[in-house]
Amino acid sequence: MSLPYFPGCTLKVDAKHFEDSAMKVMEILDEPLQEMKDWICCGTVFSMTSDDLMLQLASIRNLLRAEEQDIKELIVLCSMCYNTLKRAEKFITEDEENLRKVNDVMYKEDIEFHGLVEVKHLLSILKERITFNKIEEKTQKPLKDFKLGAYYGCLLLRPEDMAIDTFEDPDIIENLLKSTGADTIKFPYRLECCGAYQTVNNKDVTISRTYEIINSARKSGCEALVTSCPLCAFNLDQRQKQTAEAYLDFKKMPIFYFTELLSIALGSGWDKSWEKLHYVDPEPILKEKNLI
Amino acid sequence: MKRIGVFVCHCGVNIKETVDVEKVTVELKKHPDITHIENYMFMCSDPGQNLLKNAIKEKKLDGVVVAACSPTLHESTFRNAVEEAGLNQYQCEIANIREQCSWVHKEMKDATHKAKVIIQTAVAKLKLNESLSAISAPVTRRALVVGGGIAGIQAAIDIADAGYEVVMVEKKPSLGGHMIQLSETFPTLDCSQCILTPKMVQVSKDENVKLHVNSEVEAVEGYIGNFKVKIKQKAQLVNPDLCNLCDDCSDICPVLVPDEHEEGLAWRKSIFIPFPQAIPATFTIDEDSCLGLDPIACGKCKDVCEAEAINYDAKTQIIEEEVGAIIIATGYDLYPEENLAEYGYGKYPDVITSLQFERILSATGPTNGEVRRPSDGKVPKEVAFIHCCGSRDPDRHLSYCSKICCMYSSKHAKLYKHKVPDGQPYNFYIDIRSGGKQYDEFVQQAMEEEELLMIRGKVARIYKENDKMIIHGVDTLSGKGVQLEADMVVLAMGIIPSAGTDEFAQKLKLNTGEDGFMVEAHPKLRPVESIQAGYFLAGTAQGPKDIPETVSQASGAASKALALLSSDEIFHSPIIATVDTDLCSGCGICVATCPYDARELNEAEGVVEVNDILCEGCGACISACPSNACQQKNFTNRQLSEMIKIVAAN
Amino acid sequence: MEKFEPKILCLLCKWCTYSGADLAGTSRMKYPPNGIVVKTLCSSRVDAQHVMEAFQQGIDGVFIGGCHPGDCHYQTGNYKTRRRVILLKKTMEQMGINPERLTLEWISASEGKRFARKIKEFTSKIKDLGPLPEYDFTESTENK
Amino acid sequence: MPISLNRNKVRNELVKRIEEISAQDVFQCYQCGNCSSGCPVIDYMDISPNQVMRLAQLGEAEMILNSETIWICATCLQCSSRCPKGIDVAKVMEAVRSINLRNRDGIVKPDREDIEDIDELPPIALVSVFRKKTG
Ligand SMILES: Cc1cc2nc3c(=O)[nH]c(=O)nc-3n(C[C@H](O)[C@H](O)[C@H](O)COP(=O)(O)OP(=O)(O)OC[C@H]3O[C@@H](n4cnc5c(N)ncnc54)[C@H](O)[C@@H]3O)c2cc1C
Ligand SMILES: Cc1cc2nc3c(=O)[nH]c(=O)nc-3n(C[C@H](O)[C@H](O)[C@H](O)COP(=O)(O)OP(=O)(O)OC[C@H]3O[C@@H](n4cnc5c(N)ncnc54)[C@H](O)[C@@H]3O)c2cc1C
Ligand code: SF4
Ligand code: SF4
Ligand code: SF4
Ligand code: SF4
Ligand code: SF4
Ligand code: SF4
Ligand code: SF4
Ligand code: SF4
Repeated sequence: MSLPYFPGCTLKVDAKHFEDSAMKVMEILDEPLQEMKDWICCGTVFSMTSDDLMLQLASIRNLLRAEEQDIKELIVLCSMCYNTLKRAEKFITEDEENLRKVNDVMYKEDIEFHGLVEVKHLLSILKERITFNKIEEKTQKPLKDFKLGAYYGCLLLRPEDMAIDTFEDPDIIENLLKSTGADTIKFPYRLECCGAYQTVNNKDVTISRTYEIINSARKSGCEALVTSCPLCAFNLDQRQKQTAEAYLDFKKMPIFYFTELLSIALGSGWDKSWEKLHYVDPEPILKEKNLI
Repeated sequence: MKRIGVFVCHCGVNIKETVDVEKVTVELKKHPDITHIENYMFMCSDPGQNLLKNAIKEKKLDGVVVAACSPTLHESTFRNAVEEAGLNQYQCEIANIREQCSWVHKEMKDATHKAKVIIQTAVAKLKLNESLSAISAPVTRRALVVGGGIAGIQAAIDIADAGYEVVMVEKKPSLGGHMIQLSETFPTLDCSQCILTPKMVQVSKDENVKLHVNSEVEAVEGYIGNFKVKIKQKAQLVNPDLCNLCDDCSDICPVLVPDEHEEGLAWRKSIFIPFPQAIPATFTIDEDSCLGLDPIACGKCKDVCEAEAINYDAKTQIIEEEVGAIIIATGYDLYPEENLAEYGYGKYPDVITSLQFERILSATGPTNGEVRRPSDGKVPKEVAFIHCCGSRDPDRHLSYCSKICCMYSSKHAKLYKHKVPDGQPYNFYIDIRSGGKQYDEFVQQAMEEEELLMIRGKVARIYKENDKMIIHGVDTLSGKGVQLEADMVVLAMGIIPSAGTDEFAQKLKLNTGEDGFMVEAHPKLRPVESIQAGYFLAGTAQGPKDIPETVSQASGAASKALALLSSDEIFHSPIIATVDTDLCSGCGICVATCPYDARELNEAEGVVEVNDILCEGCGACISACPSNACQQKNFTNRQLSEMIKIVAAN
Repeated sequence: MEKFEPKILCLLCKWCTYSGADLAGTSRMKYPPNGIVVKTLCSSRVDAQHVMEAFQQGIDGVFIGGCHPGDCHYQTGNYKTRRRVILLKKTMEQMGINPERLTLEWISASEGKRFARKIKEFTSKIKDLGPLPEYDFTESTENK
Repeated sequence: MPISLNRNKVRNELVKRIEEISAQDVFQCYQCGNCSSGCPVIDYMDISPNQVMRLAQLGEAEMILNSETIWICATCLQCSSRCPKGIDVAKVMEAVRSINLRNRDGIVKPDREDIEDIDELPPIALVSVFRKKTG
């Protein structure tokens, strides 16, 4: 059976390698992903105002589409989409009043929404449904001697009630990577925000965040960082260019999506086309570790 | 028929202003149940009371209703007056026409009418009141003290000094509690051991004190003045009378476990003495870690003990004691550090708790009083003290202020500077709580003379980089984030009731609050008594406090207990439940409703009996009884019905 | 027609609500005079029989006041009252008496303001409900 | 200039509006500073998150509305997850932003030239910044 998943816009453009690798990995794990139909932008950020329902509708509408397609569990790859959709799910399931309001607002569309879709991050699926043991069994090319830092950022963990793991000291990504034979290092900045959308008009902010986060990882002994969010990936990877310009002592570090590394470990390999979607070239380190 | 007199008070103008007392007097004169009625300006004054007394004599009254202020104010005044005039005090009822009438209504017409109704309900009740006298029971003149920290020690000494026997129960192998772990104590910085050990010795030498260590209270039966206590004492594998402290046994014992007294900063053996001045002075075996207690599994200690003090066959004992009063002094523990994941306790050896730091400062501690950090023994040149760890965080941790940590953290900074003169202490705080004699001076002196830098703001995250602890904080006063590299971090953990307090309280049916601390009978006026009669509270078992406050409260609890122990009998309100054995079907429904176990089914007779002393008179059983067999003295069903009839009729 | 002034019986626990009512008095808060207080040592003393008696005698509303959950002077009395009131309301419903004529409020000794407010609210609610309809109690009280 | 206080100013309409939009009670804040100490971008703010809360308590909503801080906030929710009083500080930030935005005072214009590397930016960055910062 295939698992319905929500890609989100960035995975179709700048983070194709994320989607690609995830599809390959899930194929190998016998739970292929199937893109849901008629999805729209997740909204990217969950509006935190409490007085205007309209701002919530983009994400809710996706859940509605999913429900129409009889999807019970909707899988998300991108942390930001996860956060937005999960919060939309919580918004409607936590209070019946909210569900009623949503139906009222959308009455013209002649639909009945029940709020039955559960949003799940792919990491949770790997942990709970596939299990890390199975991943360990299926690993063909262990990521031996590869010192990796898992970078969670904000949106997988906050707010606390929808965190995919314990929110102050998670280790779901570390455990996943360990099951493929990698060494993981819990570096101090692994839960710190990368600056998110400030990258657009407050580039300085993100550059300094990138500097701090990557330095912290390097000092702790990480050789590369692993993430699950295209915005984190952009800030931590593409922004290294400007970071290096701004800070003369800065040393670059490759950034991966967790699925890229899984793909290598599980035997579906490294796709050459992924390389150009990275700013810091990941191939040298992969070669050094005998992974490609 | 009772001859009832009614006295309506003006309370100056307080009542008269809204209640037409004349009209009330005139109209109620005709009431068939009222023999005499008059009104007066101040009933509680001496002339007012005389008026009442004279009327009782002259009009031969056998019941009195005073229509005045709330019974909480002057019920006892008037009941005493009535007794002086030769009536039983329960033949006096108060009609509350001030707090619940004249003061809360505007219209004179309404208030006057309501006053009349209130008076009539009082008359209706009084008509059926019985004359009662207080119930008495003998008192066992001994006290039980649970917990051997400074609170328990002080209470035990006070009671023993007054000449009464004390049974003391401590669950650990030695007296001392947390205070024995402390280095020097604020606000005067005297050495904790130096002031505590003489008291511990005093307890052990006092003939009036019977000390049971390694023991816990298993069950308590009975009631105020007459408790029967079962104490469970762990097997005494080392006989304290024979052990001569030679230390041969622990030398040979192969087992190493973290030393509780040193807060895990050192190791001890399975057979050990908690600390050199322990009372009782003896080695003990910690059964949990010992390899086997039989010669096959290990038996090394027994082999070397020349004094033959070790006996592996010793068994757990149940000791029974009878006491009249119980003092609860079970103390506190630190809030679990693991709950503050963002501070990295357990992950980084140089992030330590405040109690660990006390041990590091202590001359008898793991570093012999030199300030050295756990990871590598280096002298830390910069130390961050973080206040409010777990405290004042209703969302995720404890809602309350732990009260002592501001003071001990300032003390820590100070003592640290004394030992490391070129060191720099930083205290991250939210507010400084230093109320107390010489307390704020103590804190200010630390800032002025000891170069302590206070930073106002909570710390968000602590992590290690190279061999420094990096602290991310804020200085809310300047509005700037601050970042600090320190060699060591001390967490001022909040305090919580000691482990097991919950179950202990449940066993004894004592009330604990939302925060788990023991609840006092009244926060201001009865702070050392429990709501449950015969139980008294001392020290941190009741709430966070420092040593001076603990000692005052312990002495307070002791003197309250002494007041009880020094009387031959105790008296108890006679407003209790009774059973009409003719009506009682023995169904037992009431037995389960009683919160005080005051009712017991007499199987032979098939009826329920009430223990007069245990019954607190709540009345829950009465309303539960399906057979109308159960009554409450002076609150009988009939009395309530009569009062309701009056309300309905008007 | 004369304005309807309901008769209200207030059964108050001595330790909390009764003292709360006293506090309302000392603070000179004003509230309607319809309620007459009968003090009990604990709200758990309140008997179903008394409440039914009150309605039978023509009292329009019964207000029971007890300590907040967890604060009962007698440990658990107020929980018993809560259970009893739930049952009572069911019985009232079966008998055709509007269960809103009975209320149980948690009011502590320090909540004078709350007492005054609750009494005001209850009095006006009973005013809205109007006088207790005539009802034949004989049937239900027979088996008492 | 001192902040002038009077009873009409404390809990004024604008502050109430912030509370309403955010569904948070700003008066619960006891200024522990936990929000600020965890904030990853405090160095770029003109007033710290705890000062935002404080100014709201003082009725100085205008000062918050005109601050840089609200636009620098990255909605990382660190403050919200740490506040001992359970205040969702990020929601307060959002409320202030949205009051500005509803007045059409966005800080970013979609057509602004200063988004220099608009071609490189992933959609996720653009969409989110537009949702947070355009009026
Ligand atoms: C780091 C730190 C530094 C401090 N510094 C100072 C200072 O400088 N000055 C100052 O005034 N105060 C200071 N204090 C406070 C001081 O420690 C306490 O006020 C005092 O120790 C409280 O004594 P206690 O007897 O109430 O409790 P405890 O010392 O906790 O004693 C309770 C005793 O009861 C025993 N017990 C618990 N439950 C049971 C049971 N069910 N049955 C039998 N026994 C039981 C325990 O084993 C323990 O021995 C400090 C506290 C800390 C944490
Ligand atoms: C504004 C204010 C508000 C307060 N509010 C609270 C509160 O809400 N809650 C709370 O818990 N506490 C409160 N307190 C504190 C409280 O008032 C005190 O804790 C308490 O009253 C102290 O009682 P006392 O008996 O020690 O002293 P006092 O009340 O001062 O009594 C001392 C008595 O001794 C008499 N006296 C003095 N010298 C002699 C002498 N030489 N010979 C004979 N008689 C003498 C005095 O005339 C007086 O009657 C408040 C205090 C203040 C100032
Ligand atoms: S008895 Fe009560 S009501 Fe009468 S004067 Fe005294 S205080 Fe006032
Ligand atoms: S060897 Fe015997 S006497 Fe010596 S300390 Fe041990 S138990 Fe005591
Ligand atoms: S018997 Fe137990 S206490 Fe004695 S030496 Fe062996 S392990 Fe230690
Ligand atoms: S005493 Fe000080 S450090 Fe302790 S909880 Fe209270 S304010 Fe915080
Ligand atoms: S009145 Fe209360 S305490 Fe007394 S027997 Fe009845 S239930 Fe127990
Ligand atoms: S409930 Fe009444 S009848 Fe039943 S045992 Fe108790 S007193 Fe007797
Ligand atoms: S963390 Fe919460 S309580 Fe503390 S300053 Fe910030 S908003 Fe206020
Ligand atoms: S949500 Fe905004 S204010 Fe709060 S910590 Fe993150 S960036 Fe700072």
